[in-house]
Order: sequence, then structure tokens, then C-alpha cells
Amino acid sequence: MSAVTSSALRPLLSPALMATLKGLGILAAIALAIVLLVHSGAMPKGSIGHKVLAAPFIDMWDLPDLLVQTLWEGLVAGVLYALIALGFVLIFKASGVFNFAQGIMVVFSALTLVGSYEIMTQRMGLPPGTVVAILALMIAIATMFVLAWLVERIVLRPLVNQNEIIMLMATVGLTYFLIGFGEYIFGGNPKVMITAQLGLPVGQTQFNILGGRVNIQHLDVAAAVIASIMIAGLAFFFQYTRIGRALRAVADSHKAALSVGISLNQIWVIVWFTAGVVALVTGIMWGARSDVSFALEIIALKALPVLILGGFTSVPGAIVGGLIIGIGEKMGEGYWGPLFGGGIETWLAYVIALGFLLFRPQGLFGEKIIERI
Amino acid sequence: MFYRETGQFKTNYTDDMAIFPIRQDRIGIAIILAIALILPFVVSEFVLKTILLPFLALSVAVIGLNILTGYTGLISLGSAGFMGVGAYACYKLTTIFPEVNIIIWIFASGFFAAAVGVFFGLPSLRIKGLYLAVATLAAQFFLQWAFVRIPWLFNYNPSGAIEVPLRTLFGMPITGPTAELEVKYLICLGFVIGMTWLASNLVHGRIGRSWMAVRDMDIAAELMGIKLLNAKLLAFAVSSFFCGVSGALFVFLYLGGAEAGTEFAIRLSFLILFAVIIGGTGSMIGSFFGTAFIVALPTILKFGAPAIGIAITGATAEKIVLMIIGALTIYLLIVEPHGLARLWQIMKQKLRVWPFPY
Amino acid sequence: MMLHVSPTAATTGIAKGEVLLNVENVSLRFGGVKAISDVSFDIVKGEVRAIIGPNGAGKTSMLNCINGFYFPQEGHITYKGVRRQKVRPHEAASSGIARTFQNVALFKGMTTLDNIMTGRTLKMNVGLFWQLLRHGPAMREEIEHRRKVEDIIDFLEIQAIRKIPVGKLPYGLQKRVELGRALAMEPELLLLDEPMAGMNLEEKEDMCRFILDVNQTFGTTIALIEHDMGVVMDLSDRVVVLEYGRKIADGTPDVVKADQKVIDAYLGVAH
Amino acid sequence: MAQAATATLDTFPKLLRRNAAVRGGGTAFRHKDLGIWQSWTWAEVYETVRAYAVGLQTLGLKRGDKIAIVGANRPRLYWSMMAAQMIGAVPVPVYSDAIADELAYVLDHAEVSFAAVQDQEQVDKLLSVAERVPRLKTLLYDWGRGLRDYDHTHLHPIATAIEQGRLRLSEGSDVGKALDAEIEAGHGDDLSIILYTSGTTGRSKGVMLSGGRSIAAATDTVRFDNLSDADEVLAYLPLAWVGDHYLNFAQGLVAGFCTACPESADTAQADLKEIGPTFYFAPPRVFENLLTRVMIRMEDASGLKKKMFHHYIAVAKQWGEKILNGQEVPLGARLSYGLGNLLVYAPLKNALGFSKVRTAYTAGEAIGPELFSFYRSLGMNLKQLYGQTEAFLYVTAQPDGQIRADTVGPPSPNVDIRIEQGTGEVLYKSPGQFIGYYKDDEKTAETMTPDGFVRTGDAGFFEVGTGHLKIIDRAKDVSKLKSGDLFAPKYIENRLKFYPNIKEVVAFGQGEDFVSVFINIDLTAVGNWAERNNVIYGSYQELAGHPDVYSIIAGHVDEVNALLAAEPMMAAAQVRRFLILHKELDADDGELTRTQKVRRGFVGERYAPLVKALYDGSTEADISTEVTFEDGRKGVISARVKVSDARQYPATTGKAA
Repeated sequence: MSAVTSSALRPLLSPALMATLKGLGILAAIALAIVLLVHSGAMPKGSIGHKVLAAPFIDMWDLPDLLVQTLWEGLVAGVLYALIALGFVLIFKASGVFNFAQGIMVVFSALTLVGSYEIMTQRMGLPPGTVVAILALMIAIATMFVLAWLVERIVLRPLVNQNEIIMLMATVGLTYFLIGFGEYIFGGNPKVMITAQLGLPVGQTQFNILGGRVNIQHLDVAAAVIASIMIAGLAFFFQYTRIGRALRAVADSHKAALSVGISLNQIWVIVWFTAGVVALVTGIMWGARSDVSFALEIIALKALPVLILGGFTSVPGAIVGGLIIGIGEKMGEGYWGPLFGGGIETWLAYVIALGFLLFRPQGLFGEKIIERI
Repeated sequence: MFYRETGQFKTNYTDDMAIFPIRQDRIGIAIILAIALILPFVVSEFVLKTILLPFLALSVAVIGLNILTGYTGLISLGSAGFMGVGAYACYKLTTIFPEVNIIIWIFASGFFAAAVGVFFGLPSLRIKGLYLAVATLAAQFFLQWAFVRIPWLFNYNPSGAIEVPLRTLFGMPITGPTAELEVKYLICLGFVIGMTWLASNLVHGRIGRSWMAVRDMDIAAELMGIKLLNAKLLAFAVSSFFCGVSGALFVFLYLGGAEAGTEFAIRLSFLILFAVIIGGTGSMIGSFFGTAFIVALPTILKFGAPAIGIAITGATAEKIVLMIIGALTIYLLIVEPHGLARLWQIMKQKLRVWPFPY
Repeated sequence: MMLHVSPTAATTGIAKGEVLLNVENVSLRFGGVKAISDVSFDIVKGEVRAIIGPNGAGKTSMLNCINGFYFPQEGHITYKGVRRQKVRPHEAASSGIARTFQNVALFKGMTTLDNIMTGRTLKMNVGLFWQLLRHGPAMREEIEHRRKVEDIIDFLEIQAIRKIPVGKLPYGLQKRVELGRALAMEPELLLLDEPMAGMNLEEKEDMCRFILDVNQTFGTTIALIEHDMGVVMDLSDRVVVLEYGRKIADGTPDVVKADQKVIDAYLGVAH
Repeated sequence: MAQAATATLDTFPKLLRRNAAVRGGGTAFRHKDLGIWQSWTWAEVYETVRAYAVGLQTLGLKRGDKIAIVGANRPRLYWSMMAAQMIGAVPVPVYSDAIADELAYVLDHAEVSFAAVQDQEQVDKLLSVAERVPRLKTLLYDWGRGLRDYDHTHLHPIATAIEQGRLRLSEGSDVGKALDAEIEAGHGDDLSIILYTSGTTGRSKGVMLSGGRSIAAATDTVRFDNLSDADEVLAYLPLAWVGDHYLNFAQGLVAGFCTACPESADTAQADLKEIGPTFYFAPPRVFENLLTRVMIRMEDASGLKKKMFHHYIAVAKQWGEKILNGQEVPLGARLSYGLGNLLVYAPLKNALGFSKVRTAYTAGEAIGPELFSFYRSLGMNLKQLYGQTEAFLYVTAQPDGQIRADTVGPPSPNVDIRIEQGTGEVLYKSPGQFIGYYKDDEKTAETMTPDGFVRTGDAGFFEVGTGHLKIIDRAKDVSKLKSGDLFAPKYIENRLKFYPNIKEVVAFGQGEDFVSVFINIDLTAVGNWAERNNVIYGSYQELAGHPDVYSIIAGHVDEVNALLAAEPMMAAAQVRRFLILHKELDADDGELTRTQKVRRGFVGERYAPLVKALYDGSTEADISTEVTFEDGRKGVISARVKVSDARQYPATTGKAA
């Protein structure tokens, strides 16, 4: 993986590095300022300033095991955010469509998986187990392919060359349709992911480190590993396969793609299908951590701030952005959330993204845009 | 066909710049207003409650978002949040100053929404398009969170919701459980007419032109001396003002005391944006078409289907409604990406040049 | 009917024949690419000044510097005797600089009338309250400016397209509307970026006539970029020639035409 | 009231004064200017014209001086006429699209010393001929764009003249009194205006009209058509043409109705729709163009709509005229027509701007019966009149209820008509008839008989039974074929021109064995046909030479021959050979008059090789002709033109005549 992604990262390194260094410098300065403020007595314990600026860091220092636990959870959430964002990026790069339905595709695919497993085991009387689970998985993949094909046929083709807002609204329409359709077919009740049947590890391991205990869910480890494999696979696909190269070409110019001998329509089907598979994997992971239902929609929206951080067209951006949001959100909720009465997870990601937007509108990995008139 | 414009000429600029320069349009508007006035007394309570009231209340928000999105070209996914600001502001105001008439507070609550809107509109100077849409999501989620987590906003009610108090106008209850539906409707209608009038005044003047200039070609707009930040923030302010008033109407005259915190969720923001896009961006009449579409369609599907003998349960109906809204949206976007207003315009143009095709 | 648009010259104190705008040693870079290097020239009040040069010579960039889209890294621009610091486009607009674009930058969704009305924005100041009511002062102001806009419509002979959305107009008319929008600002300095690009002969003749009329009737100073040498020679009082971001000649059309460097660099190659 | 007053109301200035007094608040003029219809009441117009008259006096205009009026229909140009007349000067309106040569001739011939013109274009034109018009001293212009840097010693804005006059009037009452005296000094027998006729041959002639006679004629027709100050007209016809001066200026002043001036030539159609005139005049070709455009636009309509349109047009064809004429019609037909009115006729009239038209006239040339009844069947009261500049327009006009396409109606009120024996020439004596040709007593004597009748130059006859006049052709153009059979070229030309595809026809045959014609196709109609049938063409010339176009036109000629065969007098004059001209006949080349009439003789000379080819049996011929472009440059176009034979029909009724 490293070889592949690093080559993809290389051209982006210098601005990203600059930005990172700049950011680190600013952070260091702020940290120094806080330390000085606390030591000078300007912020007595219990003051607002102390609560916001000092106390959380002191907590982190005092309970490193909790810090590690939080970071780990943030990391896992971040990986999943990154996966959803990846689906967006794929489609945006290839077709210029901001696929709002990506989040719902996550739920829809997971629901198809669980739902068809249920139908096969409960109504058709097939024996529950790995075989049927694999069968259900194949059905889900097939469904995502059919979906991709239908979307290209029914939605994208007639709307080609419309402006981005129209395309966005069409995918919002698609979102609504999928929600209604999914609930109509599989019912609206939350479902349990068939984690074990798919051969995914369950259970957890406790580590005793740093004077405390850290819980690691096996599933989370699997999620991180699978996500990494997935990303590496995609990178490989883009770099070394004919279709992959065509997809990259289409991002640059539609004509170039045609010269590779693949029609634009085929490319769209492939991209949407790929995004569908990514969604399915995401759905399995996420579904295993909680229930499968359309309540996940809100979580799917979290991919948006990730995109803002990483930029709409950058794969590495999606990954880094996902991690920043995942970790930032968990840390924020854990250490600062109580100050606001909790629940700040729902908006913190957006505010982080907003902050970035104001200071670096082109995103982490975007080039500075020079507007030529 | 019914447009007989021959002989309608303008001898002064006031007439020429009128919002409805064609006599037949003015007659049409008068007829529609007359129908709107008698409507509550002829339709069933059910229609009044499930279609007409939410239609009126939401149409104000849709006009508001249309000002931002349709006229100024800025997308917002935070309209429901701004509606919430209006609703909570109105609630706080009327509980703190119960002696001031609620109608004034409904109007005034718009100012609070406007202030919040301007704050969240600040990033619009630097970011555009989809990026801005995501930024407004921040507003949406933050506000939604605030409505739930800040108990002061709902007066520490154990239900965690706004409890709409009884308020009167000329001794007649207009809000609260004892208010007549017809009265609520007429109050709502008054607001809708007034706000629509204000909005169309605005978009037909200098400010409206500045907005459209920013939308169509911001570089050239700046060259005309239009300060982009001012124009955009003003659009955010006015848009949020309308959303705020709409939110107050929504809670005080339509919901009448339901749990408001969950009403102003992201889905409502999307519905409002739907209404704008489907109705037609940059069109006042389109705002009404769009609102009618999102309000009436679900109800008609939900209750209309059983009425014609298709037996579906409420829950199933809701799912089918979602599917149909989604599918229809896509269909409409394909057929006419500029919305129902464009269809209306085409139809009107056809009628004007009738029997000619163009 | 006499025209009611009055030149703003009287209020500025710059007399005809004095330097209105002075470009001194201006250089502009995009990253490592030099678009303009050390260019100096002046524009005199009341003249028609042409800026010519092959593609990529930095002509449009020069206009962009003058009206505030770009900030030159070196050099100064002095306008009406005041050396300008970083000027934003809207500030340039309020100081009396108007502009048209090479590729027509009209507001496509608006009518001809509204487009030109937009040019009056700076002169309109009735606030939000009256705007909301569209009565009283707001309507009076609207009518007052409508009158001035109608003068421009009359002047440019575009009455027939008054209420047509500009997006539907043919290119030549769009250019005319854009000129109208710039005129509505009653500018002191009018920058025209290839006003005749993509026009047929008849449209070009019309546009020439309008430009001359604007210059003569309102005394507006005009700086224009144009490729058609015939047009440049007919219209302009003085010509500055750029090549690869450098000035290679400056003077009356006759002088420039005879300049060997110009012949080599521009006339000989491009035309 | 009118009767008593007319005794003293014998000049237009007096009428203007009367209108200001009687209906001072009524709208006299409108002008779409600066985006809206600027309006002036009679009182305002009177006040302005007075001021203008004083302004003109100040500039040196005196009684008897001539002032040229050049430009489009604009209130200030009409007021220029009024102001000049007020102080006894004589306005001479000139066609604004006249080329410099014609212009110079007319201005010099009329001895104008002043000119009131529209804008820079006209100023330039006048300045360019200034040497040839030595008497012309002072120019006034309406619109000053581009004129700022002109030498203003002899050039004045009309607005300034009015302002100066206003100033002088306000200075002392004696100025006003002097002006009142000037108005009173005007007499009905005085020369009121000189209208130059374009003339089908030779130089233009200046027709002198007196105020008293003009007003008398206008008063008759105003009563004839029940015109009142509630009426409204759109002035779009050339100022120099008798039609405009009579219908808008004279009738406007007599009836006190409002004259509306369009914003520009481009917007005339839209302005017509906005104003919605109640009285409308247009030459047949305007109606024809409109109908062609209607049909072309309907071609693009959806199938259902097209069906509906044609169905109701058929209903109208069957019943419309009868209903308009007040004849007995079955209830079913009436209902069907009513529905058609809702769905087609009324919207169509609205789209064309004719919704409010009470009376419409057409004249100038023969109108196709189909065309004529199309408009009438829609419920539009379209009538024909026959008139002349020399008569101050009306000679005959169709009264309501006696309207037909093939006659021009009975004599107008107070008009005497007699048909000259032998030549068949129509002579008349009318209340408005002219005083004589300006500086051309010889021509005057030729035209006016000693007993006061005027020769029209047209041949015609009264229809037995109805007393309606029928015009066949120009008297001098009616001639004979070699065989001795009657040959009325115009008659044949008009028959052919009724086809929308044919724009212009020139017939030859005098002293020849048979009749043959030149044809100009109508670019709009045939171009539309080409578009629909994927026929690609690069120019008029190419389209005109297309074999398919030839066969279409051959079909039309064929049909006309069949018609001619049915008419005893004309059966021998069927068209045997025709060709389609490679260029459109154009007034700038002298092929048409300014009023778009064909100069047959000139065309025959100019295209002599083609005429030769028609009669020597060749199948094609080469021709090159010099053309004048709009800007005055000249060029040559050459072409090879095909000649085609047409089918002949035996005379169906035998050679009775």
C-alpha cells in the first residue's frame, strides 16, 4: 500500500507539508501560551478559561489510558468516515456529481445484506451460517451493481451537463427513494448485522497499559485492517488496471477517457458500482458496531466535513480528513463535551470543517486557486 | 389564449415597472387571493390542518431560501435551523413579554433568525457552491443541538418542547389549543401575503438586482461597485428572516405546541431546498409551487390512496411517499431542471402567444 | 431627445488633456510566470487610448491591474493624481472606472434593462426599508435611474431588446448591452477589452460609432484593447504596444505603425 | 357643431386650436420613447406648437417658405408641420429612406430653406447634398446623438427652438398676439403642404394641397367611418406619403383622435400590439406578409393545435364574412364561430395587435381575394379604398355592408367619377383634390381637365348593378397582344402575386405573340419551404434557380392560366413562358418605386436579354446587372437564368368578347 499511496501523495506533499508545519507551529504557540497563562496565574482553577483551555489537557495527562482509548475510538470512526468519503470522491472525480446518496447507499447496502440473509434463513428455510451469509453478500453486491446501472441509465444520462446543484438535488432525490424503497422492502425496524456469520471477529481484548485498561474491539481492528486493504486495493486498481487508468483519465478529460476505448456511460456504471461496494463494506463495519437502520443517515452526513477537509477530489485527503474528523470529534466530545452539556459530537465535525474552510478554503490537499479573469 | 394584451400600454415608469404589468395577471392574482380568503370556510378541517396551514407556514421559508439560493446563488442546508431560531425566539419573547401581541413577536423573531443567519453566512465570502452547503450544515447541526441542549430556550419545560401559550388578537384566541383553525389560517395567510409582497418588492429593486448580479457573474457584479460581502450577508439576513418568521408560524400556528426540537431537523432543511429547486430557483411563484409539492404530495398520497380504494397502511404509505417524492424529484429535474415555475412560465408564454407556438 | 447622462468630469478636477491615470513600472507575476514586466504609460483625460499586442502580451492583465482584480507586485498606478494602494474592484468602480470584458460578463439571467440598471447601483442609495416597500423614495429613485438607463438604451439603439433576458441575445448585441452597463456607471475611465471581438463588419462599424460617440458626447476617457488594427488606427488617439508583458512602443497610431519593433513583433506576425 | 364651425376651420392650425379648446385634456400624441408611451394632450401640443412656431419665426422662417420634414413618425416632426403651417410656411415631407440623389432633387425643386429632421443620419444626408440645395439654410433636428461636435451655426435642436419660442411668448403678450394673427391670416385656399409623389415614371411631382380642401375631404371620411376622439392610430407609414398625411395627420386633427408613434422600426410590430389601434391602414403587402408569417409560425405548432387552427379558419372562411356582414347564419354555425373566436380568432387578432381595430383599410394595389377574406372572416372590418395623392386620398371607399375583394367600392362622399370613353380611364372630382403640381403647369394641365376633373391614369369600369368601381390596370399599360387580344399586365401580375411564394411579378406581352412573366420569389415563404424540405441554398439567387422552386412556381402559373381561361376578356392572355429573376427587385436600383410598385418599363430595359430569351425560345439566358448597396456602393451581379414553359388552357367560355 505504502508504495502506491505515497506515489499518489507525492505531488500533494509539498503544500500539505507546508500546511501541516504551519498548523503545528500555530498549535505549539497556542500550547505555550496556555502553559504560560496557567503558570502566571491568569487562569485560576475553575475559571472558564481554565476549564476550556487547561483542564482537558491536564485530564489527558493524568489519565493516559483514557486518552489512548479515545484516540483509538476516534481512529476507528475516522476510518469509517474516510470510507464513506472515499465513495464520494470516487464518484465526484469520475462524473463531477456530488453524490449525496453515498451515505444512504451505505445503509441501503447493509440493509440488503442483512435483509436478504433474513429472508433466506427465516422465510426460505435455509440454514443460518456462513454459506448463506456469503450468498447474501453476493446478492448485496449484485444489488449495488444493478443500482449503479439503473442510476446511470435513469438519472445520470438524462441529466448529463446539468449544473452541480441540479445533480446534487437528483442524488438527494435518489436518497429519498432509497430510504423509502429500503424500508418498504426490508421494514423499518433496526436490524442486527450478521457479523459472526460473515466470519468477522467478535469480542474484545483488554490491554493493561499506562496504568489503566484499554478496550479494543476485535471488530474495530478488523474494520481498520479491511479499510486499509480496501484503500490499497482501490489505489492498485486505479494505478495498474486499464479501467482504473480510464477512470483517472476521465477525471482529467472526458475525451481522454474515450480514447482509452471505454464509454463514459460504462465508466459511470463502474464508478457507481465501486462506490457501492465501498458503501457495502462501510455498511458492514458500521452495522456491526451498531444496528442497521436509516438512522445511520446522520452519520453518513459526517462524510461531508471530511470532504471539506480533504477536498472533493483527493483520495489521500479523504483518508486524512476522515481521521482528523474521527479523532477530533471523539476528543472533543470526551474532553470538552461536558462543558457544553454533551452531545457536541453532532456538530463538532462541521465546526471543525468550517474553521478549516475559513482559513484554507481549498481544503487540506487542494491547490491554491488563482482566479484568472 | 386568455391573455389579450393588445391595448395594454404604459405611459409611466411606475406602471411599466409594476410587478404584474399585465392586466390578466392582476386579475388572476385577485381571484387567487379571493379564493384563498374563502378557502378555510369551505374545506374540511383535515385539509386545513394537514395541507393548508403547513403550506402557508412553509412557503415563507421557501421564499426565504429562494432569496438566498435562487436569487443570490448561495446554497443553504440550514433553513430548518433558522426556522428553529425563529420559533424559539418567538417563544422566549412571548413568554418574557406576554403583553405584546404575538403577531408582533412572530414578525420580530425573524430578526433573531436574521442575526444568526448573518453569522453563519460569514464564510460565504470565501467559499462557494457545495462547500458553502456543507458550511451551512454546521449551522443546522449546531442549532439543532442547541434547541435540545439549552433548556433555557424551552423555558425548562419537562417535555423539552415549546408549549405554545394562548394568545389573542382583539380578544380572539389565535394561538394555543383553543384557537380556531380558520383564524390561524387567516393569520398565516396575512403573513404569507405580506411577506411575499415584501420579498417581491425587494427582488425587483436595486437589492434584488445586486443579488442576481452576484449570482450570475460575481466578478462583474463587483465591478459595478457591488460589495460582495454586503450583498451576500444581506441575502443571508433576509433569507433567515423569512425562515425565522416561517418557523414561528410553523410552531405557533401550525404545530401548536408539538415537540419543536425535532421538527427543525436536517430533513426539513432538505425539504425546503427541494421545494426551491422543484418550484424553480429565482421565482416567487415557484416557491409556492414547490411548497405545494412537498406539502400536498405526501398528504395526498397518504390519504388519497385509501380514498380511491388502494388499501395501504399508514406506515407503508409513508415509505411509498418517500419513494415517490424521490422519484418525482428526479423525474422533474430531468424534465425541467428549472422547476415548475419554468413550466408555468412556458405555459404562460404559450397562452400569451396563442395560437402561435412561440 | 437630448441625453441626460452627464459626464462626471466636472466634479473631479482633472481637466481634459491632463493625465488621468499613470502606470509606473508595473510588474505582475503569477507564481513564477511574469505577466507584465516593468510597464509604464499614461492615459490622458478625454483620449481614446489603445493597448495592443499579440496574444499573451499582458493586455488584459494590465486592465485587471487598473481596475483592481490583480495587485501588481511592483510599480504603482496613479489615478486622478492619487497613488493607489491595493484597490478592490468595487473601489475602482466607485472612483469612476468601468469595464467590459473580452468574453462578455453579463448577468445572463437578467434582462437588458436590469443589466444596465445594475450599472446604476453605485448611484442608488435608498435603504432596505423603502426597498422592501418599493414605494416612496425607493420608487422615485428607481424611476430616476430608469430614465437614465433609457437614455443609454436609446443611445445604443437597443430598444427592441429592452426586456429580453441577455442570455438569449446574439453575441453582438450582448457586447452592446455590456457597453451600456458600463456607460450606466457614468465612468470617467472606460476600459474596453476587445469590444469588437467576434463581431461581423456591420456590428463592428456600429460599435466604433458608439465608442466614438461616447468619447465625444460624454467626454469619457477610453482605454481599449483591440486586435483589429484598422479599428485601432481609426479610433485611438494614442497606442501602447505590449509584447510578452513588456512595452515595445507608445505613441500616435502613425508613429506606432511605423515603428520597426512593432512591425516585427506584431503587425508582421499576427496580421 | 361641426357644421357651424367648419366655415372658419379651414386650416390645420385652426383645427389644432379648436382641439385644444374643445378637448384640451384629450390625448393628441403618444410616442414610445425611453421605454414608455410619452403622451401629450391637445392643449400641450397646441402650446408646444405655438412655441415652436415662434421659435421657427425667430430662426427666420416666413410665410410661404418651404420646410422639408425628413424622418420617421415622431411627434416633433408632426409638430414641425403644424408649427410651419401655423405661420403660413409650407411643410414638404420627404421620404426618409430616399437616396441622396432623389433627396437633392426634391429639396431643390421644392425650394426648401428649412429642414426639420430626425437625427444625425438625416443631418448627414442633408449636409451631403447641401451644395445642390442652395436655398437650404437652417437645419433642425429631433435627436442629438453624435451631433454634439457639429457646427451649430445653422443647426438647431428642435427642443431648443421650442424653448426659445416659449421664452419669447412668455416675454410679452404681443408675440402671442402676433402669432394669433398669423393663425387667423391663414386661409383655406392657401397652400397647406406639398406631397411629392414617387411616380411610376420619371421624377417625382410635387402635389400641392390646400388646407380648406384637405379638411373638407377629411371631414367627409371621418363621418363616413364614424371616427371620433376616442379612436387611436399607430403612425408607421412614411410621413411623405399621402396615406400618412391624410389618415393620421388630417383625420387626426379633424376627428381629434390620438396618433401614436412607434419607438423604432424594429419595434413597430410590438408597439402596434401595445397600443392596439382602432383605425388601421396597411397596403396589401403588409397584410400579405402578416398572413405568411402567421402560417409559417403555425407550421411549427403541435399537430393538435394546427388541426384546431385550420378547422376554425375553415369555419371562419365559411361563416365569418357572413356574420360580419350581418347576414342570416344558422345557430350551429354561429356557435361554432363563437368557439373559434375564443380559441383562434380573438387570440390571433390579439397576437397581431388588431384586437381593437374597428375599421381597417387597404389600398394601393389589388388585394388577393383569399387574403382579403381571411382578415374579414376573423371579424376584422377590413375594407378597400381607391385613392390618389392628387385627390388627397379618397376617390372611392367601401361602406360597411358592401365590402368585396374585387372592387374598390362606390365613390366616396362628395366625389364625382366619370369613365372616359374609349380609354376607360377613370376621372374624378373630389373635395380634397389638389391645386396643381408645384412648378409644373404643363403636367397639371395634362392631369386636370378644363371642367375640373382629375385624370387618375387608371383604367376601370363601374360594375353594373352595384355601382362599384373596378380597376383593371394603369390606363397606359392596358395594351394588346399581336393578335389584338386585350393584355392587362397588372391584372395578370396581381393574380400571380396572390400566391405567398411569389413576391413580385412583371408581365410582358404588348405587341408580342403571347404573355410571359418575370417572377420574384418570396424569400420568407420559399425559404421556409426549403427549410422544411431540407433544400440547402446559399443565397437568394441559388434558391431562385432551384429546379424544385421552378416546379412550384410552374404550378402557380398553371393555376392562374386556368383562371384566366375562365374569363372571356383574358383567356387569350395566358402566361406561356416565365422565368424566376436572380435578384429581388429593389427600389435602390430604381426597379421599384419608393412605394414598392414595379417600374415595368425600366425593368424591361434593364433585363432586356432576359425578355429576349422569353420570346426567342431559348431555355436559359445570361444576365449581369449593376446593383446599388444600402451604403450607396455599386456592384455587379451576374447570373444564368432558366426560362420555363407553362401549360395553356383552352378558353372555357369561348371567345364571347
